[in-house]
Amino acid sequence: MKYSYYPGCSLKGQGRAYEESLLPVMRHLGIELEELPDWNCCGATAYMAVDEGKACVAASRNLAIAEKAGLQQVLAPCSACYLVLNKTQHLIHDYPQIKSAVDRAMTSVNLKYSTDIPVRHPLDVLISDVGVDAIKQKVTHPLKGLKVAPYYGCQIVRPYATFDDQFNPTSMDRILEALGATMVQFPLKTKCCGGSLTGTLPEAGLRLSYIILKEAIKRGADVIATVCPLCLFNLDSFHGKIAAKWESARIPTVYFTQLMGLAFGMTAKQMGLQRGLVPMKPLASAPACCAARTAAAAT
Amino acid sequence: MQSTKENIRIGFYVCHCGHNIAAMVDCADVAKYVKGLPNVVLSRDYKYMCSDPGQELIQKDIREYKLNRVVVASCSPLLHEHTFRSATAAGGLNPYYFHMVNIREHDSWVHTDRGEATVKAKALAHAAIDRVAFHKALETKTVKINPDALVVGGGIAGIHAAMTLANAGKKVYLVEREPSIGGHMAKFDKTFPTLDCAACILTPKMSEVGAHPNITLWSYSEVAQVDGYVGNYKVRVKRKPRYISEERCIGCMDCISACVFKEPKFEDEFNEGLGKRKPVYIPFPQATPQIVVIDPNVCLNFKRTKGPDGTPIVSDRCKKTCVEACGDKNAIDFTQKEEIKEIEVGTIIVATGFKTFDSKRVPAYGYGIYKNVYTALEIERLVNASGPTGGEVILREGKNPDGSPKHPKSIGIIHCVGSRDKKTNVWCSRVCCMYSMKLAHLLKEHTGAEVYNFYIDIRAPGKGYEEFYNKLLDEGVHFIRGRVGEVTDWAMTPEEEGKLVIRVEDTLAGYVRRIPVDMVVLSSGLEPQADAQDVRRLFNMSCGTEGFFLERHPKLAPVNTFTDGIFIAGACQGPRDIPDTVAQAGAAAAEALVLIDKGFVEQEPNTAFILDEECSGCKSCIPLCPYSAILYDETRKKAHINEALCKGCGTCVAACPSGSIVQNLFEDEQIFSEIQGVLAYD
Amino acid sequence: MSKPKVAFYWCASCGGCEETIVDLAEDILGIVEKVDIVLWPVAMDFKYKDIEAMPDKSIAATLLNGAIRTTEQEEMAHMLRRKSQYLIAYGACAHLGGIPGLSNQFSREHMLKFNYEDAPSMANPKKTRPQLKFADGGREPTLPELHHVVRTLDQVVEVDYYVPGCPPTPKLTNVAVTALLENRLPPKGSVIAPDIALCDECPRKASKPVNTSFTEFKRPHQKLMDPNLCLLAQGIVCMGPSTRSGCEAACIRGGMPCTGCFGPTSRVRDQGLKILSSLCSNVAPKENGEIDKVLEGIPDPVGTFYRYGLAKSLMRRKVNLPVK
Amino acid sequence: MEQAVKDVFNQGAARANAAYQMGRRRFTVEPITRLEGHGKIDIFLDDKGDVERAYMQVPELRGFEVFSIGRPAEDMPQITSRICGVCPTAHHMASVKCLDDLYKVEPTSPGRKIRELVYNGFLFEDHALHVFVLGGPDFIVGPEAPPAERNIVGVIGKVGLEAGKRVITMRRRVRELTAYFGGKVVHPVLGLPGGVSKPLDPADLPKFKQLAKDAVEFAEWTVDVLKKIVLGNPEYVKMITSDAYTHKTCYMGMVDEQNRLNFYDGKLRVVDCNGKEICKFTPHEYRDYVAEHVEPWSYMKFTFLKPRGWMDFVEGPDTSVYSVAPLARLNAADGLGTPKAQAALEEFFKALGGKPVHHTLANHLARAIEMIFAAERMEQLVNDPEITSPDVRRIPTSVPKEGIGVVEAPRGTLFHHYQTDERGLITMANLIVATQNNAARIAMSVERAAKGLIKGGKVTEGLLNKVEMAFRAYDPCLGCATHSLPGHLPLSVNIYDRDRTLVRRLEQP
Amino acid sequence: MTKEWRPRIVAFFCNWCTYTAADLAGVSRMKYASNVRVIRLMCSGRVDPQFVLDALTRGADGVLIGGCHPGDCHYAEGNYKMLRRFQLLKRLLRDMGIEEERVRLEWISAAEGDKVKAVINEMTDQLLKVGPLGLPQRFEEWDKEVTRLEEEIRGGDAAGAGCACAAKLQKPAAASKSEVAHV
Repeated sequence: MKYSYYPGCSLKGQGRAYEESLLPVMRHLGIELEELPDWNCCGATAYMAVDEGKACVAASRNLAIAEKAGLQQVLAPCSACYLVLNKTQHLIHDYPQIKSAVDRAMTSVNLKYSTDIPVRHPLDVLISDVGVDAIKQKVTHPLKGLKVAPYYGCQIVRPYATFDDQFNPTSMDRILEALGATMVQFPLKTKCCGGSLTGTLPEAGLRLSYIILKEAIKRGADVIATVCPLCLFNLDSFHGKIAAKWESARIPTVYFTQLMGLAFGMTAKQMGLQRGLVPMKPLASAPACCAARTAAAAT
Repeated sequence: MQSTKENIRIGFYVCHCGHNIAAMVDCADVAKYVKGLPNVVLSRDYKYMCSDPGQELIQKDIREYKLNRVVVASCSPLLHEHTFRSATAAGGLNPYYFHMVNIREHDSWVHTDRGEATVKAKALAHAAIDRVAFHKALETKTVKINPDALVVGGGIAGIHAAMTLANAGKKVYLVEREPSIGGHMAKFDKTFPTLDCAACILTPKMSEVGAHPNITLWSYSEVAQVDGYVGNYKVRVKRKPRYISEERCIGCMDCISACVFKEPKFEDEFNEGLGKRKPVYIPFPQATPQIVVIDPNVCLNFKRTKGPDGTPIVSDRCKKTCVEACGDKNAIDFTQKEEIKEIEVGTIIVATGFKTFDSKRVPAYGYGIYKNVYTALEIERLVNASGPTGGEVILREGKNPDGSPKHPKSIGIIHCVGSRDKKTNVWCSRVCCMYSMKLAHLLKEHTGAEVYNFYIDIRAPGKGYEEFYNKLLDEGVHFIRGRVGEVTDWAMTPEEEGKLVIRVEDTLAGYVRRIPVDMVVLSSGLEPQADAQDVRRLFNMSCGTEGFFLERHPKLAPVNTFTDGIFIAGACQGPRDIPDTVAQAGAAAAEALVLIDKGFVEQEPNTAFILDEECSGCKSCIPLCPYSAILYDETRKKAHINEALCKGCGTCVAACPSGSIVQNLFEDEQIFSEIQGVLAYD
Repeated sequence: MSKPKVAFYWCASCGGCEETIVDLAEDILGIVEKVDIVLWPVAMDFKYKDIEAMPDKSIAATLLNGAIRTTEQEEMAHMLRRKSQYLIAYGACAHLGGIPGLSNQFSREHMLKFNYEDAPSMANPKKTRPQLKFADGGREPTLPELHHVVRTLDQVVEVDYYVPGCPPTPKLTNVAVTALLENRLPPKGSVIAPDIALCDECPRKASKPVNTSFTEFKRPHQKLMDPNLCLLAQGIVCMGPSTRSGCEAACIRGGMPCTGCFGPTSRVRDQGLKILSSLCSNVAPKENGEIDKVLEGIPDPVGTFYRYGLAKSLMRRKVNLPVK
Repeated sequence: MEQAVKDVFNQGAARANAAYQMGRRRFTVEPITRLEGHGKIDIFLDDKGDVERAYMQVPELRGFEVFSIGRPAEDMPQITSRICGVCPTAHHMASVKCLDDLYKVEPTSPGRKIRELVYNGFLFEDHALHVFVLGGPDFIVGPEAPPAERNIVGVIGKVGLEAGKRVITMRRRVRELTAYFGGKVVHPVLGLPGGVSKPLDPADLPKFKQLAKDAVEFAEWTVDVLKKIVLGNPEYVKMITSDAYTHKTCYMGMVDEQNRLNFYDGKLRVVDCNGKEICKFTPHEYRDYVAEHVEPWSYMKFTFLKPRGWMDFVEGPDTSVYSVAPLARLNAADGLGTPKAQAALEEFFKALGGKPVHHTLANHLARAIEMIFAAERMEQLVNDPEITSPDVRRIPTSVPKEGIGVVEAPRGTLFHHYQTDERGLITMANLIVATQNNAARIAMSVERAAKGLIKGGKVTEGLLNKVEMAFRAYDPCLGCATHSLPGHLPLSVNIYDRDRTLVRRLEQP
Repeated sequence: MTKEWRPRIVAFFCNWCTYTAADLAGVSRMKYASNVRVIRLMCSGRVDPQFVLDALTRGADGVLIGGCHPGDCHYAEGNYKMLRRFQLLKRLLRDMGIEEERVRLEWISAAEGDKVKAVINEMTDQLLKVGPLGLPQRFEEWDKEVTRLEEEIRGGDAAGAGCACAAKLQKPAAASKSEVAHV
């Protein structure tokens, strides 16, 4: 199985750990990822809100490049990218004016947007293409006793629920369970993490993060697993402020791919766990060295 | 060419159908055009051809103008072909000298440009004119009707249909898949809006069925195969082994109490899994027939391992206390095998009912996640005096501090679960509003709890329904208008702790509300039976896109199907409540009676026949006939068609390599001329 | 009174029809006595201008074989039509277009180009082509023009009767001629052969099982054929069921399937489509893929179903070919 | 060329065009021009009224090669037999041999023998047809006899009704042999790659043994008749050997290992006009030895010896023009493999001044001698114990690609060459047929006859017949030649004067 | 060919499914292209390939056949029979130079009025792209090479044989059968 890998800005920057864990895990599962040549901004962030047309143009260039490279599917790990790239395709279909804008722009750079290349999320690929059983087979260090709060965030299931339920997604649950972890019943799976409000309107944004952290702790989770760089940033970065404003709600948040890596016997370092601000407790099952490293990473 | 042999005189009529046709087709112009076509003696346009004056007009013209062919351009032949054929016959012509043109469903209703629609009408009319010249006088063929009838499904619809036929003195076979008849209605506690007890009104009917001399009741059985045609169906019924001899069991139920399992420990289907039963059981007290069943999957006397054909094998592992208890009645027979019964009936009523929507498909409502989320049907059992809790409403989860079972103090009823929802089912299930309010009433009555209804609209379009709604408002049941977003156990406030929170946008109040409750009831919608598609094929019926059986005509033939002699009743045709179901079942029975009492049915003479002299005996046609109507005469070395068996599909005609088979009403020349006709006018 | 005048003529044909007439053997002498043959290019000498000089309808009957392919053939057909009381399309080519009709699937240019340029044995560096009019030092020998479309006789002139077959059997020829001489004529437009499919007189008719359906089609060279079993029952495509009888199943007696030279019965408009309908209906599988696999056994439907009848088929000719 | 002459030419040409156009317009509506459709000779006179140039033209083309494309190869024997109803069996056989080669399958020995039996039978009856019905009458009835008598009826008159009946009966019986195996005699169906579709039922053998025996007698009788009538008549001999009917060209024929004639199989041998072998090649090499030339004034293609290149219509030891058919075959072979035929052959050469014989009209006699040979071969084959074996077919297994098949048709060497895709559907078909091989020599014969006989613009019926005889002797099959027209050639002669206006038109069917 | 050419489609609909679906489309007031002419048959199994070609040779630009979904045939298997014919017919048409868009087989159940609409509109669009088939016109075009000559020969004399060609095509091969045949 081969996919065109569209990292987007996050996975090269703040969300580096996501890429560091995603790539080896995928490789380990026999999935080939080829980074999209000369990719550009997905058009998320402010764009979409300010000028949909321009946002679509930006996004469609990536898809046009993939098309030109003859690639069949695009893998977009970042929820924002995933959403915007999909949304672009819908808009191009529904709004002729946007389509013409895109066409004009593409021809000016000798590109062509003709087909809709499926834009897929790692969860989708892992569940649909790889399958839980295949994942189970790769597990060498089951995450026994690790209680995980599965947190999906909003963007990968709304508005387009292509591979999972909009309100109660379970794909990550099923994967993590396959790793041997225990899922806590977590009703806030797809609640808002605060998004960019944490920056623009902290009192509102942080409250939302706080709610999620607190609920996870309340339900006895050791760690929150997420799929979105922004979510992770919000949940991991403001513990000081949150403690000051309400109460301490320190619980580590990690990318689900990092947990997968650990279960596959990869080291915490390889999985970039040291980048987390709230350290994750060593795993019972993890090999000594690995446990040590997790601890090290924690400090 | 026929037209030269015989002097053809065609009368043509184009119908305005009020504005239905006239608005989009210039009928006068069509009439004018047709007037100019060969063999056309007169050509009229008229407001309503199907009206009496319209039909009389045809008869009059036939006599006055010596017409020998009639063409009417109006609606679909599926609607009025028969009407006009009769008119033609009344005019003294053979009815098959008539041909019909569909310029309403196929033209005026589907096009937007009057010019184009008129052109099309002309072309279609032209085709009919060309075609009708080749029509021949035909004898309508009649088929005798076997007076016995089959009713499939023992719900209230099936029960009522069977009773109606039986009381009319007809022999009826009633086939029910479950061990007992009664269907969904048997599970209900009360019925809306009158709140009379379902059991009280149903049970008598059930036992009547069980006892009726004209009714052969086969429960725990399924129809396996249907062959034949209207009036002469051959049906094979599969009777599943219940390991009890129906003849000898008297329903004393000693065996049940004697079972080696002292306590019931297996999930009880009838009570929606809320209760338990033993391996030998009777579904519910009023079950009909009053005959116990043994569940081989749990009965100790059967190995856990199954035989090659999947059926459990008898092994004598059990003490068989039940057999002792049964004593010399010895009704228990562990060797019972599945058997196939063959019956011959003339008419069939399909009343296979519905299934409720699986609420797990809307995870946001937490069914299967939160124990205290219930389906409406579970509540029916819960509030039912003969239910698992004897009518006491207790929560699945949570106990009072003193450890006693907990009663809900607040209840939320969510409407339209799996109805009016693009993500699941788009249709309205029609009964939910009413049964939700019924349950609201009953729950309040049983528990005194605060009851909230979350609805999109309240649909109460029946006799006494709106009044029932008002009654509930008076009773203080809360109605909150808005589609519920989610049911969650995530408490944001101390008072929400330990409760289920229903998040909903109250569209009347205009803000999002969080309403904590102890119990959530999901008013799940109605769906076609899981195996509706198989049943459909079995009886050669059609299904709507949503999967409910398709009636022949939504208004004029609501209980008929496209297969003559097969009728539908009840919720298998679409969601409906008990009164409607019973009414429809009666209608279906009446339709069947029409056939039975008439004794015969006239059939389209569109059968095929072989030109004997021309047949070379190549045998190409013989394997093609699904009804083995084509036989090979070994002595004459030619094929010939048994008209009685031929159903007139025409497949053999199209496949005869030497063009030596003819299908009445669809002769090659007729179709060729029709093709020429539709293309003649541009 | 004088003996009835009879004419034989050929157009785009192979001469096999002539041979058949010669094959009347002894009978020919009998016929020669009864009639006065005024035109028979193959075996006797004539002056065409004499024919031209004859009054219209003065020839009792003309048996014309061959398809119509050139201006000359067409004009000759018209002339003979005018001179004859009865014009009889004799043989598959005149009746259905015959084998030459197969070229209706290709363009004239394609044909000329291959013949004069592309054929592997060609030595024609200058790409010379035969010229309708060729100036050679002022001398201008001329050639007639080929039509783009090969036609049956009745697509060019009115035809009274048809004697089918490639070639027709002496027996049927006899029937036809005798019918003419004894003036026992069938309705105009009749095909002088039984109006029933070949199976009727096929020696293997009885051997066909009533439930014959096809799980594969074999081509004759792929299978040692049972000499007594119906060929269709052996999965060999046989045109018999859709072909007029009258040949006494000659090819089948020769161990090979019928190829349909007698054309369809009067009740069929397009022989090829009818046999297609019949064969396909009896193909066993139900899935597109598997159906196609079975039908691979008929790699060239046009050539197989229209071996003789393409010019007479509903489409007559590959529809997207040029006429310029 | 001098300017003056050029001018004269051009004026002439201009006037010719005008006249032609008029004439054309006039003629198109007159059916008299129709017979152009059957091959014609245009003779152009110079101002002295002598022949300047004569064109023998064949005016149609059916293009079998092209419409064979896409057809299943196994159908080709039946499709190509429709090239000519006079010699369908020849095309059928060449095609079947082509299929053997295409599928690389060797026919079973009985299969091959049945093919040879049918083929020799066919050759026999076809020759008989020509001797008694088509070409022969010229001699048997006599070249000077009125045309209306020069046909089968005339022949019967000459040799007697009994003999006539004998001819007809003999042909019929031999043709029944073909029908026995091929279903029908015109366009038989027996041929399949790897053998034939039908074995010989032992019960029927005696019938065919008798037939072969009678055939031999009949052939000998035929030779006697011709000898008596032709060689017995000094006038004929003079005519036969006269210059007007003599051409020194090369000759081609199929021979076995001992260079003896074989109709069905073998290598092709070409000798020059002195009887010296120029080349000997297998069918697969045909493209290296045979090539086709196009003249703008005829649809017929003219084959020539490729190694020598096309050198126009010339004769002599170095010419690339060669001929085929009976005379050529006897010239090209070192003898016949059967006693009676061999004897007749030797007598033939003796009578006509030794090998090779260049006299076109000698073809008639040569044809009769081949009849003996064919009949004797039949006799050998029906007496072969294997002939009744049921093992008449071998199923091909290899993937088809390309095949070439050659036989000696009555009218000369016949080449079939197919290429197919892996499903055995034709992608290319090339056919070189008997009369094409003779085309060049026929054209020469015609012009020679015309030039030799037309002087000072005087044209007579007798001339026309003589001209006709010039190529009738070849028994040319233009049907084969252009795959368009049947057996025998009706002929018209148009004579144009110096001004290119049609001065005389003579027809002969 | 008129200015704004509209493709002409002849449709053969099974009485039990597609024809009823077309009625349903009507009852539901769906709107679709008006250039389709429906001919009602009892079963798609009745569709003789001759009908398809006859329609095309008489001027249809496309032919649409509507039958019941596999397994749903009112007569058990008529639709399969049609499917099998269709598979080979497609190839035959291709070999005769007819674009595959022109002949189409669709499974449409009695409930799928919307599919009737969708298919007809889609097919109309496709045919607009492919362009007219216009066989009658093509036949005329072909027959110029003979009709021209006709006139020339007639040259006044009416005795000439009636014009053959395209017109001839319309009448069945032989009017009736022969008595002689049976002697």
